[in-house]
Amino acid sequence: MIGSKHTPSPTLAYFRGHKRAVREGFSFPWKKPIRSVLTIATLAICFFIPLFLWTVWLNYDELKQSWQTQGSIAVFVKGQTDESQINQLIDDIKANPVVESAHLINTDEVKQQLETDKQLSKFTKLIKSYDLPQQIGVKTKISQEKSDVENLVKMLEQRPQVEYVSYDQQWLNQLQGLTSTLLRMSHVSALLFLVIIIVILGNTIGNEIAEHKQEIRLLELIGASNAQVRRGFLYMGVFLGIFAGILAVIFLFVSFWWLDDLMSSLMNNFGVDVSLKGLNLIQVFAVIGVSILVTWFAARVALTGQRLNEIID
Amino acid sequence: MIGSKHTPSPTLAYFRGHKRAVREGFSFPWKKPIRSVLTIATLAICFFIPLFLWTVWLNYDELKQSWQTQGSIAVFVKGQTDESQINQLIDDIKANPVVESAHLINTDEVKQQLETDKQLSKFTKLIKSYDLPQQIGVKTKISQEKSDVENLVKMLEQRPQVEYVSYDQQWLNQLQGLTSTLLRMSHVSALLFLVIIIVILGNTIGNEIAEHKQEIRLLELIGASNAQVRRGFLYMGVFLGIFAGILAVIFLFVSFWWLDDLMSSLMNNFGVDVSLKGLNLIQVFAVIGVSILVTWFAARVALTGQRLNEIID
Amino acid sequence: MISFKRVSKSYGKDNKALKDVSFDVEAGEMLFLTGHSGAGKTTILRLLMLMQYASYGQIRVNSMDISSLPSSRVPAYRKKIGMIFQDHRLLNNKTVLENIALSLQIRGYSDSVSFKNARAALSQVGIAEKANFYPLELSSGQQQRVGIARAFVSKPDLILADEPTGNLDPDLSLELMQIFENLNKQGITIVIASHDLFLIKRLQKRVLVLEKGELIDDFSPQKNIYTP
Amino acid sequence: MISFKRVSKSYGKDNKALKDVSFDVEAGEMLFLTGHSGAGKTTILRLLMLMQYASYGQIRVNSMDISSLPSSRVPAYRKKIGMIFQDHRLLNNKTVLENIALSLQIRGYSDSVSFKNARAALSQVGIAEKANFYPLELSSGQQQRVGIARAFVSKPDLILADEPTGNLDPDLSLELMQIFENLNKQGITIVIASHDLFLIKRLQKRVLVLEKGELIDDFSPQKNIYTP
Ligand SMILES: Nc1ncnc2c1ncn2[C@@H]1O[C@H](COP(=O)(O)OP(=O)(O)OP(=O)(O)O)[C@@H](O)[C@H]1O
Ligand SMILES: Nc1ncnc2c1ncn2[C@@H]1O[C@H](COP(=O)(O)OP(=O)(O)OP(=O)(O)O)[C@@H](O)[C@H]1O
Ligand SMILES: [Mg+2]
Ligand SMILES: [Mg+2]
Repeated sequence: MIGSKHTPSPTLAYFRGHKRAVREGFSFPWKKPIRSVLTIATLAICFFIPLFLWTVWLNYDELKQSWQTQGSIAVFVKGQTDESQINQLIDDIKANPVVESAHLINTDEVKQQLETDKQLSKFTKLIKSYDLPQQIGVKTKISQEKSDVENLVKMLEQRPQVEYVSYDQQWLNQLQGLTSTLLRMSHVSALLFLVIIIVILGNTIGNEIAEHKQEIRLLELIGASNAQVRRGFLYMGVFLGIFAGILAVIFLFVSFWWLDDLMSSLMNNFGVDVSLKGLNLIQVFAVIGVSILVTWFAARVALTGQRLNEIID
Repeated sequence: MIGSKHTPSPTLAYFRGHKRAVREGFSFPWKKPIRSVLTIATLAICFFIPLFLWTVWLNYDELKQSWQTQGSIAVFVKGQTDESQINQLIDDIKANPVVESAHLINTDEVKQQLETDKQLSKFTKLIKSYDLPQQIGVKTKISQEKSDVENLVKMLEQRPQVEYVSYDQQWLNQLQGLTSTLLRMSHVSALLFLVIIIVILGNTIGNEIAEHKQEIRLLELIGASNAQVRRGFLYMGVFLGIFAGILAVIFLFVSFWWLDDLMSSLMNNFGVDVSLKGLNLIQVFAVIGVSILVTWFAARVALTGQRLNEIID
Repeated sequence: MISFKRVSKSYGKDNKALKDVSFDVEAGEMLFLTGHSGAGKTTILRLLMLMQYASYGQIRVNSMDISSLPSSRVPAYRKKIGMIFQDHRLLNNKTVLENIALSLQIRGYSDSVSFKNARAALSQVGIAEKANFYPLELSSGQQQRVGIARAFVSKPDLILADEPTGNLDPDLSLELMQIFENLNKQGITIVIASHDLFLIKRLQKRVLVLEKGELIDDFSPQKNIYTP
Repeated sequence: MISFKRVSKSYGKDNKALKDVSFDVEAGEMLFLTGHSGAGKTTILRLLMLMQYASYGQIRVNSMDISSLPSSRVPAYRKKIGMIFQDHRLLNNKTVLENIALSLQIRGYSDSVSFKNARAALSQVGIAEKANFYPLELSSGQQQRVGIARAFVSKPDLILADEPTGNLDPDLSLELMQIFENLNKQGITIVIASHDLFLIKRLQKRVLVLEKGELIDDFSPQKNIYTP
């Protein structure tokens, strides 16, 4: 029945091999359930941390835009300035590429605006009388460089008609500081977590495969090709990747659900109304896909490390 | 030469056993250097993350105190109030347990104070004339509950002599928000990282010991007691713990050195001058000590899992 | 010294490795366990080593019921036995000499005494030149001899040997048997599981014959020797 | 079919496992390799399996120099050989039947064909009833037989057997040798490393005798048989 004449065709053998490898690779983890759960959890954590940062970053990016629209400049004009000069000034301001819009605000409007500011309004109550100059409200375009805005402000301050230019410099500074801190932190984290992931993933998958060293040796000895030896382990990698990816997404949703209300209450304190957004379905699938790819790749690298020339042990 | 009559004394055997176990435990990792480096790096990361959070927390705690000392209340007194009433008011304020100190500020002082505030000083330039009422400066004690301070403010506002009570409510709100967010985040993180550490540590040390399963079985069979079997592995745990602890501390210093300048520039934007503090020598030793203890304990748990009744495999 | 009373060992319902086996071994005796593959030889030795526990019956060693031995006293019990395993069970990350010395170190001997005796035992089994080799660098027969040296180096009260000559040629087997006989003369009880009938015939010792888990014969040296 | 030309294998300077060994084996031959423990029997088989590489000399199999075989062609080469290992090398996480079927599955046979043939091979070695056991649940001799079944189930061109009867009693050994003789009659070349002189004598085949890595004798069945 068995003999060199009845050897199956290579294509048939190939597909049978893959079918078996899928079966094998997906049954490995069930043989040592506790160990597999530990491995999957470890991998999931590896995927979760950068995923979390990434999603926070996506949220922050959106947030940043909503903050920046608030960046407005008030230009106070000297009392002696006549209307044509003011109009000229407004046109000049509008010509600046940074500026979205500019218009004259009358004194009542200014008073109203001052009333809405908590701290200032209380202060104005104390001051019995005040007399406000004319003011031009300038709105900058969304997402401008701090330096561009500052240049605009300097330029305006040098104009003879301008008494004083007020723009919430501190707010911009804080925003700028927060942005750059977050950016640099995310660089450090990205680097750190890359190391973490490589180390832990390598260690975990490497251990998983070292466990099967004897099996790999034997498969080599009974004539399995490199591809045949690897196959089962690669599918195991895929299997672990799927579960780790799903778990990581679950971790993400749980942690976001947890953080959401406290984040939004924090943001309310800073005057921003925002709520955290999780991932959409496509992103979820992308994450699981990446997780599979990474685990598969790690398994492949670990397998290459297992191959030696002399196979006695 | 060898025989039951010449059996060494139990104490001698005990000390020899420990000497050997130290030697063995410390030589294990050198036999597979790459693997050991991976293991130590993984453990170090496990220790680094909570260590980092803890140190940030220590820093934040200090920072918070420096913020809170700034939390002062200004009580503006109605113009008609006479000196004895004001003194009465000051005494009443001082009686409140939340209050650290209270004193009358004269109008010039107030003006000066207004000048130092960036936003207000610019605003005062615009307002040509102002006339300030008398003011009592109240300093609250360090680390007060927000609600206590608010109660104090409400209480003062109801006094007939008081025109208006100003305290930087928004600042307090923001601080409160930041604190509670950080607190809650650190709770989530603590929980998360506890899981991470248990999983990865268990997985890593478990693998390390599973590798030596054959050895453990053999030691049992040639008559080694539980303690004798465990000893070498426990010292291995200690060894890994020492290196992982040292590495974690190095990671910490590197990451702090990196974050320090950007942190302090960020904090400057918020008007707080602060620089990150690393750990002192005692804390470093404590960290390494904890790392050793944790790894030792993990090794012990993993070893317990290795013991079975029937030893055929 | 050893007494099996109606001992059975079963794995699941229809898988009985030992059925109702009873025999006694005097202190200082040397005997062979023989029988076809799967007859239960290894199982008897494993029960004595407390690697497995009997399903029924009683096993006494030095008039002590070993199945009721508390686990804290198992190591002390095992320290009095030297076992030679069918699959050698050497530690691959230790040299040959370290493997043998380990047996003494565990018993608390100093390193110098341990290594000196290990070296002597290694010469006795004829592979002194392999002292600093690792087990995987040895041939199968050499590994087996390391296992034998490890078992007798600590001069235990009882030696259990599972196919100690399975990987050795007849000449070497006889040489090693002489070592066992010498140890036996020093008062050590020796139980050897073997299917090497040539060897068994030559040594003229008591032979227990197992078949499918049953003890079917017990030949003493005075009687005729069992032949296949 | 096999041709060793002045083959040496050394590990370091003073450790020569094989010294200048030359011999030829015709296709369809069945021969024994014998010699004391550590003589180099296993080394010769390992060289043929490309588990190790010769230090000097040339090894040809089917007139192909195997040491210059590119690594991509090694699996195809090994698929034509069935090897029986001295240490069995069974996969502990697979049942006995799965272990044997593996050899066919790797060659691309369907599961039904693989398991059917595996079951037949298992009966041939006499342990059909252990089909669904795991290797650690078998006695040493039973494990050895699983290893034998795995080697011949795929009907290779060449069978290399390292002590296939090391854990078996004389009766069983003879039975298994009959299996080898049958396979040989179907044209399979068979090389058996063994120190079982009783067996070698009975089978009247060609015998190569090694001593300390040197080939010291080459007896053909027509001549007298080597005796210890
Ligand atoms: N863990 C186990 N689970 C199930 N069956 C087992 C187990 N261990 C042993 N057996 C069965 O018990 C029987 C006796 O095995 P044992 O190892 O004692 O045989 P043996 O006499 O040593 O044989 P050999 O000469 O081949 O080593 C065998 O049939 C084996 O399959
Ligand atoms: N990896 C290695 N490193 C060093 N020496 C080795 C190595 N492998 C084998 N040897 C030596 O080569 C010699 C021959 O070993 P081999 O396994 O071929 O012997 P053998 O004839 O099969 O013996 P046995 O009958 O005991 O199995 C032995 O002395 C052994 O110590
Ligand atoms: Mg046995
Ligand atoms: Mg050999």
